[in-house]
Amino acid sequence: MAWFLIKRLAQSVLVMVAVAFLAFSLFRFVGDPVSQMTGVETSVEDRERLREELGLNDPFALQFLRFTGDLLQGDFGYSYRTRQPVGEMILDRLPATIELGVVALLISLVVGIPAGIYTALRPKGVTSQSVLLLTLVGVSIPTFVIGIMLIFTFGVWLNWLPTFGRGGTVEIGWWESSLLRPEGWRFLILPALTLGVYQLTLTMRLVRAEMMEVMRSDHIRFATARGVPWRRLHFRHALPNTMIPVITIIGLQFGGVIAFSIVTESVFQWPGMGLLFLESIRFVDIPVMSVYLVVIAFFFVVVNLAVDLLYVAIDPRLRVREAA
Amino acid sequence: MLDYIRRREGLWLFTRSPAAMIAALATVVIVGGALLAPWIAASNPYDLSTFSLIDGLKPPAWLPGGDPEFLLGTDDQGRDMISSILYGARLSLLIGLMAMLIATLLGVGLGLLAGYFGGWVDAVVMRVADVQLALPAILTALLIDGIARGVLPTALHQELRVPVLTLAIALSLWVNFARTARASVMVEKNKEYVQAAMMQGQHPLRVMGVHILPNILGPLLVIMTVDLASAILLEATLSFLGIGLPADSPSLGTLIRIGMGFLLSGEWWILWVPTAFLVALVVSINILGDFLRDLFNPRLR
Amino acid sequence: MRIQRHFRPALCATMALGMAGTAAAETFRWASVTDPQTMDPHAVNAAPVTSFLNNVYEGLVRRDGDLAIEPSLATAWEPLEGEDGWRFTLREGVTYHDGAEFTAEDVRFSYERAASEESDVRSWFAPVTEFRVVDDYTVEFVTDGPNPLFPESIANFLIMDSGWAETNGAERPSRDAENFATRNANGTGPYVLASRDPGVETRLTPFDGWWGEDRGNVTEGIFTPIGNPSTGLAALLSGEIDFIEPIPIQDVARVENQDGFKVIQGLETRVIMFGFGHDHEALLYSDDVSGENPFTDPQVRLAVAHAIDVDTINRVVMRGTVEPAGQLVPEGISGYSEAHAGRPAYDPEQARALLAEAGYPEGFSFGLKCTNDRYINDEAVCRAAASMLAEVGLDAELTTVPVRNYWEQLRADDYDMYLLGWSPGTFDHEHPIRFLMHTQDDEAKLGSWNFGNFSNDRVDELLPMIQNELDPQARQEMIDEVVAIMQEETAYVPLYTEPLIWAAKENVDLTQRADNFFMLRWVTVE
Amino acid sequence: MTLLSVEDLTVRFPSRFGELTAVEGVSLSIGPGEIHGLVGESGAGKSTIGAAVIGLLPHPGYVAEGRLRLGETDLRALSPRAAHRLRGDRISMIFQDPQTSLDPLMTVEEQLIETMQAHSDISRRAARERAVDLLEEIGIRDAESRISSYPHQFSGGMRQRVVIALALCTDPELIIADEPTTALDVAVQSQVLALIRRLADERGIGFLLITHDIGVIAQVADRVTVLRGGKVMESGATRQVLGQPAHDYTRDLMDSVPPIDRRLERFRVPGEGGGGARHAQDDRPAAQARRWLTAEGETEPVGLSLDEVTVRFAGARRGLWTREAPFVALDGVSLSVRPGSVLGLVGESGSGKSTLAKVITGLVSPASGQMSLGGEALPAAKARPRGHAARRLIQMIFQDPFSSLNARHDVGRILGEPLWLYGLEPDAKRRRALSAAMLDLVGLPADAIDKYPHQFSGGQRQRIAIARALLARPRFLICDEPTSALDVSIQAQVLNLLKDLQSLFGLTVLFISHDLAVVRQLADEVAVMQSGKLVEAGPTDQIFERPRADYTRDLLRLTPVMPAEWRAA
Repeated sequence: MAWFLIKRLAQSVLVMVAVAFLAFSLFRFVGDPVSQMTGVETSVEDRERLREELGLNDPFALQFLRFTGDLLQGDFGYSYRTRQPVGEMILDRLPATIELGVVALLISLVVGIPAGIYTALRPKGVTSQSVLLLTLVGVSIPTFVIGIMLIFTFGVWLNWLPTFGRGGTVEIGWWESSLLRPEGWRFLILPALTLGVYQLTLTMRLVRAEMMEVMRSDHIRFATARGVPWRRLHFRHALPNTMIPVITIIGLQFGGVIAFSIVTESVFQWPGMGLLFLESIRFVDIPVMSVYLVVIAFFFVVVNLAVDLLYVAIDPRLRVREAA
Repeated sequence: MLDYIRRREGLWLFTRSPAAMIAALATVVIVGGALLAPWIAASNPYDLSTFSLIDGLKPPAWLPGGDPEFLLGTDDQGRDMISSILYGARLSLLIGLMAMLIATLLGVGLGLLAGYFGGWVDAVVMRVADVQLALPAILTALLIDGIARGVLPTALHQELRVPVLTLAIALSLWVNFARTARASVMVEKNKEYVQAAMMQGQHPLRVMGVHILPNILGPLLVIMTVDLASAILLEATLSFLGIGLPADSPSLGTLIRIGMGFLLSGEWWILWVPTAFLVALVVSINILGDFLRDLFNPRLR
Repeated sequence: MRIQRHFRPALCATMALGMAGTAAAETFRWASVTDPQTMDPHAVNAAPVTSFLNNVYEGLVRRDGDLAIEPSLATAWEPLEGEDGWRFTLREGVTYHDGAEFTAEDVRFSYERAASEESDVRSWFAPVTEFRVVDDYTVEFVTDGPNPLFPESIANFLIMDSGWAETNGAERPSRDAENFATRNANGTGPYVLASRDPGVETRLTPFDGWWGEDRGNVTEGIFTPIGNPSTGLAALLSGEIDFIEPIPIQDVARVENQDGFKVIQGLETRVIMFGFGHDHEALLYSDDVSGENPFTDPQVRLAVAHAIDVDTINRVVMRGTVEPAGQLVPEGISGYSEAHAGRPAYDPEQARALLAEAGYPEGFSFGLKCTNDRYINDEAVCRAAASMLAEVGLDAELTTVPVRNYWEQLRADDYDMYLLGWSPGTFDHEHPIRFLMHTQDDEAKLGSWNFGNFSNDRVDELLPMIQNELDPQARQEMIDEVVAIMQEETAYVPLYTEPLIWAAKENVDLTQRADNFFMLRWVTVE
Repeated sequence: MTLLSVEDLTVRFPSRFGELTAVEGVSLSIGPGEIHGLVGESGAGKSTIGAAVIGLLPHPGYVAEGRLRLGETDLRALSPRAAHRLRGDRISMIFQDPQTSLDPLMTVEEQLIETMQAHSDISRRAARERAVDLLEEIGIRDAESRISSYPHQFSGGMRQRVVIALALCTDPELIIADEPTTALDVAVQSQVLALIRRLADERGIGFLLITHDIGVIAQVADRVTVLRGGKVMESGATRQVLGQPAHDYTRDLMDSVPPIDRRLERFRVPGEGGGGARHAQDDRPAAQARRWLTAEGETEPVGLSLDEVTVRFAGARRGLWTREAPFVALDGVSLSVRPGSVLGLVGESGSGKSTLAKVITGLVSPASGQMSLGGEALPAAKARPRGHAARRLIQMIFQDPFSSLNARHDVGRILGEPLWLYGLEPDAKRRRALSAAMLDLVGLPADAIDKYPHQFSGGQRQRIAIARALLARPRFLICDEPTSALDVSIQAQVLNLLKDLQSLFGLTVLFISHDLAVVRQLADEVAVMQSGKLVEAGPTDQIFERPRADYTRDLLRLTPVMPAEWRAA
């Protein structure tokens, strides 16, 4: 097991290095930061001088080495646009994105898992069939359309919920949290729903498929033949066995949450990393974009390591080696 | 793959599933309309001389101010909505299909290699897949677009906008195929018909292509369907974020992005007509994917 | 949020007092597309920054609601006698937000800061050869020639406290890393920067010690950038914000018809025009013309002007919000040529005739390059224009590019014809002549946005004369001559003046300035 | 007294082709302490009867007619709730595969306790005590501590004991055992069967023992019911039915069962004839195939010998520098197959039989050792070039006829492949003709060539596999458990075919099987393997009559067979 973890860790590091390289080389090619940093009346020599100062004329390899070296030292550089330290900018926006993502993921799990179980256990029921059809429609509507529809329904038309931004936050150290005051939740609920709906439908369909597989397995048949009460059968036998593949996929879905949080944050003007990233694209703010990419990969890697650990917790086959 | 469908049970199940039939019908109509767009559309949104600014912002025909010539109204440029949508669907489907095919080729190819050879080939392919997974599709699209922008001259890059976007979407989808193909290959590899072929000394490429591949097409076909839907949605999302196609090559996603500007202004049809169309298309494809999934999973039958 | 840590306790106390002193607290929330990227007035010369900072910092002079120059930190100014340059008499008794006193030393410091290598606004001081502090309240700028417009050109030259900047290590604008002035401000302006969360929220509170009187009743101004126009409008209509600029043209009717909201609409100073590659040897994007560039022929350029129906563009694409333009500046800007007010009429016949005369009876194809996120409905305008040009046989292959790549491509001469919007930074006709009409001259920093390098000896000759002429009458005549050349040669095809479309709640009273600067002090909430 | 009585049971499965009747008019009864065997080939409806009794018929099957009574309880009249309560309480079930019958995520203790608590009001502590006792009783040593283990921590045999304990823990009256020993090795099987017998005797539990294995029935069942196509063929006391079958079907069935104590020349297979190697008269296509196979002088038998072949599989990594000790699959195995003879290779699962086959065919690379084929050195695995002659000369017939043929290729393509691959026949038309001829030789109709594998039964597929092997014109044939997935009557046919082909073409055969009786029918010599080592080898009769190794003796002793004296009587 130790080896399993070490191996995963090594793989993670590899992934991080590769992403850092991609991040860097990618943004090496996006637009020209200098023309963004300067105003209308800056002369050509001034631009060239700035280019030189920023090291944009250095060889590619040198620029990359400088980039990774700085990253490792915790120096994420400075934004071309605001001149702020990128690390601080990302850190500032981090809580917003994490809270949004976590709440969306929770919505997707809290609703998706029971719905998946229900539709798996009553596959032929009218409710199940309608829920299934509904989720199909759910995965087929672009996230941004869902967001805009929610804004206009609950914000403009019913005027129940705020339409943009993140209010009612409470600061805990540097972490600004929406979760501690009802006001914060009012701002959070629409974006989280938007982001959660897509994940919800995915989770639900996945749980359903896995649950149906598990319900057909021999050990469930045996448990049925032993007269194990239905409730226990479904929740103590079928569900945990269902969760093993589901957890993997949820770990992988994290990428989806991040990707669609960019869209959601853009629609709701939610001040998270995704919005920062989009702004950075607009202004060709290369350092911010690169660091964002690295941070996302880092989270992905961490979440998937956590998933591996969760496996070990759930599955005794990984926990204990063959005895006897 | 085809003999699967050819078999009576496939057809029989199909006729028993109204959802699948409706979805298939809708898909056929939409794809047909998109294919035939140059012949059935009233105007060509790429040809500036076939529409006129004078006709701009006409509502659908049944509304006051509507013009029967433009059944679903016109946009701010005077383009017939139906024509725009047909051409848009054409582009969306083209991008979706091409992206899906590229992803299939790439993913299945790498998955086959990884599953068949194992060892370091497997390790390399799966690490690359990990990196790919760590970067959400939107970021991948940016990467490809960015590199293309850097490497290609501007004019060429503009020309290659569609291929570049297609490639970007394809690259964000291939992992799915690779993982599925790899898992299937690892199962198939130990089946005796493969062992027989290996034992006979057949070339690995032949074993993979002639023997294994046809046997793992079932699950791949399901992913192809689902990923076609994802690709179309992804294109729409990228276009919405403004990193997809420019407005002069209006895919469904671009049309929705343009329509978003008219959400409140009263010209709702510019937004909702293409949106409804996109959703109908994607829902249909997804229903078909679901149907195929059930078909290929004998245990679910 | 974070900024409060950096503030001194004394300042917090001032703020608290300010809050308590006001009878009815009026919180005013407003939104715009872009966040000012820095709070440093000399680091970035971009409209969102200067516009916002004019609420916090002040210049020697400022512009009133009609863009006319009026005294600000300088109470009076006059040309120097015996040499070229200007003398400014400074206002006495002005203090900064932190209590420090405003003196001529601050002007010197700010001048040196703004004219430094690191500054993005140093071009304003290109003509300045010497700066002198005469006494605590008098300063002199010596220029390399008579410079009648110098006071106008430094309306956005904002004065920073030398002591504050030195204490906090912000003596120079920062290029790569941020410095203290990036997120903090200490000006003499009517509002204090109370907190700043870049990209999210910036709060302003009234400065009790402000010298001026002309200030509305806002007790707290909260600015939020909202990038997505639909979201922004939704925020206004749901009542979460009081004011937003700009709103999309197509939503004007909707906001106007909604109870409790209004649209404030005016003309901006930006003229939208088409430019040509005058010095290109050949067309880049043509299927049928090679080895020559038809646009070098003035007749062809005039044909373009006649082919475009600006009125229809105005009616359909811009929904009647724009004013057709015939010059590089809109009416009302100083130097506008009344003598040449007309513009080529929409006349496709004439256009075809001109093309035939120029040797292109069937027209030709070429590449048109436009932005898609810079000007209002820029892409739609280009598409409309392209379809109109197609009518007369000019087959434009339209490419639209986000602005982040646009200038780069224009500088690389990657176009046959292009879209450009120009707003005269000095609100004088000399500005576009300098940047758009004069032959490219990198040394002298002239013609630097004249991408197609339109070159006319007479224009080049007239520009310095215009710059140095103190007599308004004579100056106007010279400008008229340049305009005449522009129109005769069809150096550019001006289309229209862009509108400014702001939206607010009904109970908000404010002043819209044509340069799209939003001044919080002109806001009164009823 | 009757514990379970089934009268006129009919089970139907509605399908789009109309209703399929899986079980029709079946009656049987089981008394307390009685083990009632239910025997029949696949598709006979054995398992369906079991499922109908316990009320777990797979969807959409239903009991159409008949009565099911457990003691006084009418099983068909029970509500779903009552039926579920009854399951585990009065009827339990044991499934075939102990690997998958237990919830992998739950300890054995938890599964036992939940089962007990589901049916009686018993405290956890008491339930646990009983569970421990029960495990001890059914032969799990150190049950007190082992009980808190997870299923994967038990070996296969132990796991099946746990399954039995779970079926037993509620003191049911009836246990339905559906192929309870099929997945187990001989030794474990014998123990489990003994356990079942003991439980029936000591606790008076009635068993419905469902199996395809006549030997198992003979060993433990009191009574037996023979099924075919959902109908009862014959029913009665085991000795009576098996020893003196009254019904033709039972008689044929018994004739197909290979005896372990003697070698039959051929199995008596009803209706065999029409095509096939034996009937390859000159006017049939088979004769063409036969001529082709014997042409070009490639008739000289070849021998194979292995010298000290060792195969190791790398162990799983446990740390950065450490690995588990490598698993030795073959440990210095030396054996030789005389030219033209059949060597039977016997051993339980995991003994290395199949690895040996893979080494010979070049799929697995040995760590050390030499091989030779027909006197020439036979390079191993990667050293054997793709076009090496041995690739063609050595052919293999696999165990699973459902996976050994590519489901996506039609039979013509499958059969033509070796001809094409080895360059034996460049012309596509003649390849096809030859394939058709070979089909005739193995006893399949000519139209088979255009069909796909899934259109054939297991036995037919195995014939196709044999035809494919022959079309390589092999000299050395490896048969890896070629009949273990087949019903016994089909097995008889295939074995007949193999015998014919072997003698006809002078093939050298390595015949691998876990089934001693089958090996006895075919092999000239026998080698016994255990844990990767060769235990003993020698002429067949000697091994079966006078085994030297203890292991061989145990195997022979524990294999359940029908006592010879039954037949005599």
